[in-house]
Amino acid sequence: MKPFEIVEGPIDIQKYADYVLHASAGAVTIFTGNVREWTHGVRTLYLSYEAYVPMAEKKMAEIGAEMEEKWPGIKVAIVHRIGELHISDIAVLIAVSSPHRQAAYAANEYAIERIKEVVPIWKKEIWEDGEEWIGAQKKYPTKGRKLND
Amino acid sequence: MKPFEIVEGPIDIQKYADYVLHASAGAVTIFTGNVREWTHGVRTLYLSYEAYVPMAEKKMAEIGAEMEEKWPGIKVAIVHRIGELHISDIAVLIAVSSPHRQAAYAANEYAIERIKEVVPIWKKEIWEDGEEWIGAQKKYPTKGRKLND
Amino acid sequence: MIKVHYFARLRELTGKSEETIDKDSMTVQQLLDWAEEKYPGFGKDMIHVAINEEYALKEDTIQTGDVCAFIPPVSGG
Amino acid sequence: MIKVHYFARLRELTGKSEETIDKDSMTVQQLLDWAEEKYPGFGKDMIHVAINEEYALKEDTIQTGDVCAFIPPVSGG
Repeated sequence: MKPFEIVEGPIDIQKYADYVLHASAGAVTIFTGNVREWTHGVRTLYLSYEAYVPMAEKKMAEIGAEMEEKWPGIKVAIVHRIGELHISDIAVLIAVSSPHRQAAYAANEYAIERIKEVVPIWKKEIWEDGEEWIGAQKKYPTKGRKLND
Repeated sequence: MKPFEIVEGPIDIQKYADYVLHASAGAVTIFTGNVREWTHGVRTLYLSYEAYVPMAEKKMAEIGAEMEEKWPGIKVAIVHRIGELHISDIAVLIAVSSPHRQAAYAANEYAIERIKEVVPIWKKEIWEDGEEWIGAQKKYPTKGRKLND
Repeated sequence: MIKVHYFARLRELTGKSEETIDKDSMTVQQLLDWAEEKYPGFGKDMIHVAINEEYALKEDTIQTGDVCAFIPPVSGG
Repeated sequence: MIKVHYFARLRELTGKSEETIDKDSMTVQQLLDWAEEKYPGFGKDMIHVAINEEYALKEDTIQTGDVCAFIPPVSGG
């Protein structure tokens, strides 16, 4: 594994928890973003994620570096899955270890916000009656929902 | 497994992640409190945790109920290990699923604060040169450190 | 008969995990005073008492058959 | 020669993942104008351009050999 990676298969939580854990870590926070079936009354059948893989991994590593600068002593792993994902599959996982718990929570939440801003990954939602690429642009206001908003 | 439990063996992260996940969950946060080797320059050899088991499980379930009231739609599991724990072992795990990520983070952090306040569990730190029960009382100011402070 | 549990530092101080007190009724404050007198260094001012697994106030009454526990400052997590 | 990548909605709109533009140099703005003209509905106002895997400004210059990518609003996570 790489600490900042795009993968095409299922994400194993334990693998990333093990990676960030070390003898000086007193706290580990793990966030997973999972495919949700119902969003505002609309049923998702599945999602399809696409990435500009080398740039996405580079941007995730940059986010990790930002985090380690803001919260010294933490250790970070970020992984995002692409391809076709079904209900409850993990799309993204962020693992952070820290000597103390406050930094582990704060850094983890910072990571998901930054991922949603700068990492070149795109999600297409497939519903029973259609599909659409999700993004922040004004053209998609009626169905422009996000996975973990 | 029970969603609010005291255990005597290793804590398996995946088991609790699986428990809280369901089709309406878009986010899962997992916190683990791990045994840290160094705290303010003092080396911990191992920890020994003791609990008033039935009351501890009851109090953890009450914390879960408080959380579900404050953040409707979340699902919670809390587990604490007792006995002799060594460096990097998980002492406590909190898993929270939620439709949206903000509640998953906030509820998880709320849980660990409440656990440290009300759940009848005690930690003894064993160092190279001694040992002591850790608690908030004034009698232990010089060595009164906490695992994840 | 009132049953009491000792944990952590108190278990080590008293040398026991539990014992039974031959009383029909007493307040929490009386229970704490009893323990402080029997076990010097008990530190009753920092200790809570649980009656039947629920935190109690110092003025609450313990009845025969109740199960009590001395709860020194907790340090889980 | 400048290489460009298309992703997500733009990949479906253009019907391709990448193509090569036979130019030695152009600005990011010129690249966006070129794409909008070639692919109606491209939506250049909402799209960022990356040059060699780094976000670029509209006035930045793209040189021959650079690898570019059109980055529509991201929706990872």
